[in-house]
Amino acid sequence: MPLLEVCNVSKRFPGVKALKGVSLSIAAGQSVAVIGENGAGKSTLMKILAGIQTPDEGEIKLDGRPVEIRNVRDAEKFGIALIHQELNLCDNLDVAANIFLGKEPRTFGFLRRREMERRASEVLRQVGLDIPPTASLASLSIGHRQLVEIAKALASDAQVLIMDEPTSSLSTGEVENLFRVIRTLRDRGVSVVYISHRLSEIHHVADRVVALRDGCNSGELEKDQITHEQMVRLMVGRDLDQFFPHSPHEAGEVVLSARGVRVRGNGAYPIDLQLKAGEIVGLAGLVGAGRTELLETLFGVRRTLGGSVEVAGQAVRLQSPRDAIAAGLFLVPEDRKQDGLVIEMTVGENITLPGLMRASTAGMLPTRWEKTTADEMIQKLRIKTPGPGQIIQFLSGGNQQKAVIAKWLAIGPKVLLLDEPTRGIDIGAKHEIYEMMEQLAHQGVAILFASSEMEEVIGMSDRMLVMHEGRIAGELRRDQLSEEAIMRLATGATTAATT
Amino acid sequence: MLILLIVICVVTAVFRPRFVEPGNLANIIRWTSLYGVMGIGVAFVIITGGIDLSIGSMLALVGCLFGVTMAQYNLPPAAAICLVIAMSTLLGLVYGLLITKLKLQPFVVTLCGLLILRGLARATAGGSSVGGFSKLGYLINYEWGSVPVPFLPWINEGYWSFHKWIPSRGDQPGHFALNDAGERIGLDWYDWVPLHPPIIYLAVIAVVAAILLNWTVFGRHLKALGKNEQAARYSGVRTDTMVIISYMICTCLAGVAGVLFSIDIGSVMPSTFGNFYELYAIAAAVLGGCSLRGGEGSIIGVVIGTAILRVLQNSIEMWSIQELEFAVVGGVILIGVIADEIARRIIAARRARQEAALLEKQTA
Amino acid sequence: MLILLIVICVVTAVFRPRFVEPGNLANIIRWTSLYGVMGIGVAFVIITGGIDLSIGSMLALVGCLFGVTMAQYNLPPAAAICLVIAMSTLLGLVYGLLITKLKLQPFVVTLCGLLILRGLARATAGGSSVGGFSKLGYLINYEWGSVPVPFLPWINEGYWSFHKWIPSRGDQPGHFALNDAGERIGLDWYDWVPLHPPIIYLAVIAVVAAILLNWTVFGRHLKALGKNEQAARYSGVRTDTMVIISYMICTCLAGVAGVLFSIDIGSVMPSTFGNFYELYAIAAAVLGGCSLRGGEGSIIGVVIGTAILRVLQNSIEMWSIQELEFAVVGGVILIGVIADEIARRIIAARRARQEAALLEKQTA
Amino acid sequence: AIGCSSESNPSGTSGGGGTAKYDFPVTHGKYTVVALRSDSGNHDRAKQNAEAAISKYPNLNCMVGLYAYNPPTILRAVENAGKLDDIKIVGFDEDIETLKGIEEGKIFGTVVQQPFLFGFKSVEYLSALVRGEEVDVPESKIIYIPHRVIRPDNAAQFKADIEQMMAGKAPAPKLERDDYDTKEPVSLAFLTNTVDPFWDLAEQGVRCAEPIFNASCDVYHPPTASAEEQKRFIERKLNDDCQGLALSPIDKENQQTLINRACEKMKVICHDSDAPETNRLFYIGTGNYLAGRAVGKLVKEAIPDGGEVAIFVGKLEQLNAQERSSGVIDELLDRPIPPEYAIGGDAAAEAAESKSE
Ligand SMILES: Nc1ncnc2c1ncn2[C@@H]1O[C@H](COP(=O)(O)OP(=O)(O)OP(=O)(O)O)[C@@H](O)[C@H]1O
Ligand SMILES: Nc1ncnc2c1ncn2[C@@H]1O[C@H](COP(=O)(O)OP(=O)(O)OP(=O)(O)O)[C@@H](O)[C@H]1O
Ligand SMILES: [Mg+2]
Ligand SMILES: [Mg+2]
Repeated sequence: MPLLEVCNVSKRFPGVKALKGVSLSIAAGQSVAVIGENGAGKSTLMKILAGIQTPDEGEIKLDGRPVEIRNVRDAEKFGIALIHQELNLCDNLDVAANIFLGKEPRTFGFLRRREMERRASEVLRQVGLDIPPTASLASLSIGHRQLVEIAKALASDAQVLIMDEPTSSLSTGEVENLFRVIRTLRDRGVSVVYISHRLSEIHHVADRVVALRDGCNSGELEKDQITHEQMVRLMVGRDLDQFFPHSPHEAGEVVLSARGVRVRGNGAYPIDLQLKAGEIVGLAGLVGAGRTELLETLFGVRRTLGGSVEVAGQAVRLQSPRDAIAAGLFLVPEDRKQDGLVIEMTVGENITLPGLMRASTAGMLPTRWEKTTADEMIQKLRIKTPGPGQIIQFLSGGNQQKAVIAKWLAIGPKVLLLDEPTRGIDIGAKHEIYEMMEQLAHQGVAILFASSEMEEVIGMSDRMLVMHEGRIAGELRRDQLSEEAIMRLATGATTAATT
Repeated sequence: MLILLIVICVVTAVFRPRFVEPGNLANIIRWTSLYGVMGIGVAFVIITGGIDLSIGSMLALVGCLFGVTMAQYNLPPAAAICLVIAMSTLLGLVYGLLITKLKLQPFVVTLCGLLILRGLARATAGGSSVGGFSKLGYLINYEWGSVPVPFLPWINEGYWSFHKWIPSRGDQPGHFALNDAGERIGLDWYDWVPLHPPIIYLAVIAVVAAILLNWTVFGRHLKALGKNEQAARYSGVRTDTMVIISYMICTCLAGVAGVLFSIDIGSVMPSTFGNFYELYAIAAAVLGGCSLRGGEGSIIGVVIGTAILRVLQNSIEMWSIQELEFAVVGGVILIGVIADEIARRIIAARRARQEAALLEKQTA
Repeated sequence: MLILLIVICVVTAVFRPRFVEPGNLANIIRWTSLYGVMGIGVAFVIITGGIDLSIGSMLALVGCLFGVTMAQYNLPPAAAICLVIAMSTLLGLVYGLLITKLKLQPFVVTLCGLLILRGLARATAGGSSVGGFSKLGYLINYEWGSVPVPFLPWINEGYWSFHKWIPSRGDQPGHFALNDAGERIGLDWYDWVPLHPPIIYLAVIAVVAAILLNWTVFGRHLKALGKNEQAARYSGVRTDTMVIISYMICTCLAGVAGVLFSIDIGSVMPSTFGNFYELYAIAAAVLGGCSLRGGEGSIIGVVIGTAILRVLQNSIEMWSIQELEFAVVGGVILIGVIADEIARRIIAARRARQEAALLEKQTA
Repeated sequence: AIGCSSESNPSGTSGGGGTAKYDFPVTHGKYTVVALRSDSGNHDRAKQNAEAAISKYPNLNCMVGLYAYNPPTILRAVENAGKLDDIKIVGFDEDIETLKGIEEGKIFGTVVQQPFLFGFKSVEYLSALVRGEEVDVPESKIIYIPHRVIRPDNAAQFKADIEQMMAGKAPAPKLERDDYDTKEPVSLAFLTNTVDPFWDLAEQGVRCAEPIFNASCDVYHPPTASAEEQKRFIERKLNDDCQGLALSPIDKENQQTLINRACEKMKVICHDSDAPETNRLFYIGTGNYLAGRAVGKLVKEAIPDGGEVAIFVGKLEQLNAQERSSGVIDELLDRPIPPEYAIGGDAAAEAAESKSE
């Protein structure tokens, strides 16, 4: 008998019907992977299970008995724990406090700190995080925070553990470790629901795959049926041909050259790098290796501590993103909600934001230009939106990411820095973004592209830089690319460059 | 909000006919204009997601300095006005720098500003009130024209009210149509409401501000930055500069308002002049649809918000319930905000239902 | 911050020896206690990321109601106190409900509160001031003990100051050690500073508040929710309830402060009583390290912040520069906040450099 | 009709001063008092009040401003409404603009107190008391400093006097005695009830007296006119070496304890506004009630044919406002002078009369 059963659940949001009669069942000790494109409704379904949202219709059964999960506390009572897609931690508290937030061991309302710290270090060890439970959360990298988030779910001793893209900011080693944790949990009889866009991971953890498409069940796969093609077909509804549309590019002149750039924090090692026009360069590394910091420094968000940057032969003083933008050096940031988009503004307004000043005369709004550009970009990048007047918040992740890229395409990039451009977006959208990168490279744009997904950096790069603890550990040509080679550099096993 | 304004006007007019007396209407217009200038200024800051708590103190400081420079250093009024407005704008620059460069919170900075400026105002005035603005009275009181407004005499004379006929004084002209012999044969159906310069100031400032906000890149950037500063910065908006400019606009307009208020009132008492005006300005902006979370706001909304507050106050005056004044004003703001929120929810719910129906139809 | 407090004390003591007069110190302690109660209340709200602008008006309303219920309805004082504090707590509940259930902004809600409560206070008092608290004076003025503080007489009599010896009045006891014949043989090296009940109230409230904030699940949740409400909610914290409770704590303490203030001052003028006290309370909390962004704050910090403000004010009075009072207070807050920010930056920079050096060493 | 409410609070708090509760409009004979409006000491409020009243009462004949800043604001409001011919203005206190208005014939007249004398006499008496000398105090413990009535004829002269005082060049008034012992320096305090030009004149009086009596006097104007500020000042003075205090209590009944505490430590007198139930030694100042009646007489002169009158004051919570306004109203309603004000008052009133004529 299934432990947890979801029957015909529906959920409406203003503008969309996120779930239309979805069903799902999980047996005790089973791990189920839920896959689907962006906006398919995976997270919504999970939030309903965790009591964060309430279903409009449908029923949830636990041990065959219908239950009503009205809030997080109810979910906890029923033994359901959710690791959120977005980080949900308080960075003014320490790690232990975060792990036990909402379920602190207490006597008469007083905290039992000692016990909390003891149990916290236990779960931290389980997830393979070697930090003291009293460390402040603010000092951790995103990856480590994600691990803390996982530890938090483990600490709740749940019967059903739901993981919504837990690996999106984890490195390979940490992912392996997570899989091990999942397997031991499963052996202990805990049910695991696992959501990921990294289809390769799913083989490792899933006993069964449930696919969603547009808020409906689109099929299930038993363990022995799980193949990449099958999953893609269930998610997208058709076969995808060659996944990485990579073709050799003509590398042109050097458009970006950084010499001795010292990045604030993480050691401030001088970094040299060169990018040629029409080249796609991958930037790999473990979590916290400093890729984001490097890209942000090149974009002028962080102050450099020294060194010089030249774009197309001209020295650029990087004081602020404006300087970088003026030089034709653009960044698609890692966190699109916070840094990439003004999510309460419309699609059109977002796309045209960086170009307004250039297109305007005497500071007046260039209304005509705005409209044509927005329409053009929406068409060109196939952004799925009712129109340029739609508030961008209501678009799915992949379409939001396309809009971020459209911002820069509208004003003609020389160098495009992409930081995890496919993080948390679905396979169809990913494919489109890869194609766009291809196109841009052929048009002579230099692309520097950081990603934690091995496959895609290997698949898309002409050349790869691997970072390790704040410095560039080595460079790999396309013919040298392999997971082993990258890992060797990324873990600092060999310090010598392989070129 | 416009509805609220009209409701208040109508209710007051019906029950207190003197409310529509041309002179009273002129007063309301004048006050609305003066407060409106202040409100527009603070709207800019609110749109960037900031706040300015120091407007009242700024008014006092500007008023004191204005008077003192004219009286003590014998500056010509024009120079004195330029000087004090330049000073207030400079203070905005200081605020902006503290907020953007030192990353202090606007609330804290302007709270300190509130105290410091008030202190400076008192020090400037040397403990007594400052006057000597009467020679500039024409800037406020010159009657440059008037507009005919229909029906006023009717309401005013009680035809439309639930009250008894109020005998008008015989020497009051304009209300009655006269026959050739000078006898009253009926009520005029319109009356002239005099117009004073402040409405021009407000109109000019409001139009400029509205253009700035809605038709220029500056305005777009301002809104973007108010909603998500980081994203705006990543898009190449000079966020720091914009914030600084918005504070400068705010304090500059506060300076203008300070000059106008001191001329209008005629004497500036440094310790009480402008007390709580910042709250009125902020309340007007909020009533007018500015969100304190930043990114939203319209100039016409602010003007309407100010008008609501002024009409309300006048109306309270007319009802002779001054003791409850604050309570009524606060209550109306609260009700306005709550109504706004509820209306928004209802609209959202209705739209959701419509969309659901539409979706259903599509799929069927 | 403690440093700032000590600096101000020492500077004042050196240049204005009368500052350390036991009576004056007792006054400072008393005022600090009263303001501190208010500050602790608002700290709770600030920690949740909210704000309460209505404390001053709350004080006025509580004071008026307190007086009126005692005088008009002949309630015994104890009952009246319970009644008004219950009422203020209830108002906190209303705030909390508006903020959490209707999702209104704390700034707007409490701004309306500021106006409404002030209006109600005036209506309650009916336009005149309210008094009759003198029979309860013992609650404030009963001298239950005193502490010896060393060196006071020395400073006081000018030994340590840069000023000339100030001839003391002969009838002032306690300063001099006398010989058997009653002649002065030298200065006592300590003096007794009298203690009044308010310090006990403050101590009790501060201890309870500190325990609540640092040692209980409630406090932990409060901080979590102040920093990241969504995370707290997703973790099963009853965020709405917590916010409501924090507003209730705030207004409850404001009610307590209102009772104490009205007893202490003895007369409550509804239109001015407590004006701007909310700003003092907020300033004290900010000086004491509460972040208006929420999630941070300590009770001892708030108490120190309040003490700074009180000492500063007293010191200003000692220097007879009352006109600059606001300016100095505002300036000190600003300087404190700026210094805090700069210190934080320096520390961060230094830590970064150290870590870099460490890394370098490791890799070398 | 709440605007009045100088009703005494049943708690026996303030609002005394013999004021009865009025229900506006009150009419007696030719005169109708339509409103009594207060502005909490805000000048902008004062002007708004005046403007609103002009609109609200179309048949207003006379407006009375009882705080120093009221008459000028009323004048501006009336001017702007173009009703200078319809509405007569009667003032109180000697604001420069009020005096100018009188000279120009726009304001009918004003009743002034003599704050300079408040300051001067306070220092004179206090320094004598502190040195243990005898001071002549009438039985009633009230020393009246007569008010004066200013009309267009004597306005110019009076204005000149004021300017001289403000410049600190005023001649010292006649001393009560000329055999004061002034060897020992004394330290005094002079506490007013708000910031106002009126009190600047008083301060000038204090400054003028300081060298004559070898006294150093700390003058404090509570900036927001609150009882709290006064309390803080007095508490500070209690711990000071201050020997004598002259104060104008803001809220006399509720400040009783405080004033009595001060009385234990030093010599305390009241000026401007009295607190008779306390142990203060005596009171120096104008009879605010009688001054109010003088204003009432001016009003009667201004509109001999009767009509509607509106009265404007600052803080109704304050005793001087209550006394002045009830003085005006009682005069207009032809009520008798209550006995408590009659004491010594007649003489003062006559003195005022004779001086102004
Ligand atoms: N709070 C919300 N308000 C409005 N719309 C929402 C809300 N949450 C989700 N949606 C919409 O519901 C749909 C389903 O979203 P959901 O987050 O469940 O997708 P998902 O499958 O998790 O996608 P992803 O892979 O990008 O995480 C999307 O179209 C999304 O825009
Ligand atoms: N704002 C910050 N404050 C303090 N430390 C930071 C900050 N941002 C990054 N770091 C630290 O810098 C190091 C590099 O982080 P960075 O985000 O550049 O790594 P990354 O390689 O991009 O990893 P990720 O996969 O998480 O994006 C990490 O150790 C992180 O803790
Ligand atoms: Mg999701
Ligand atoms: Mg990164």
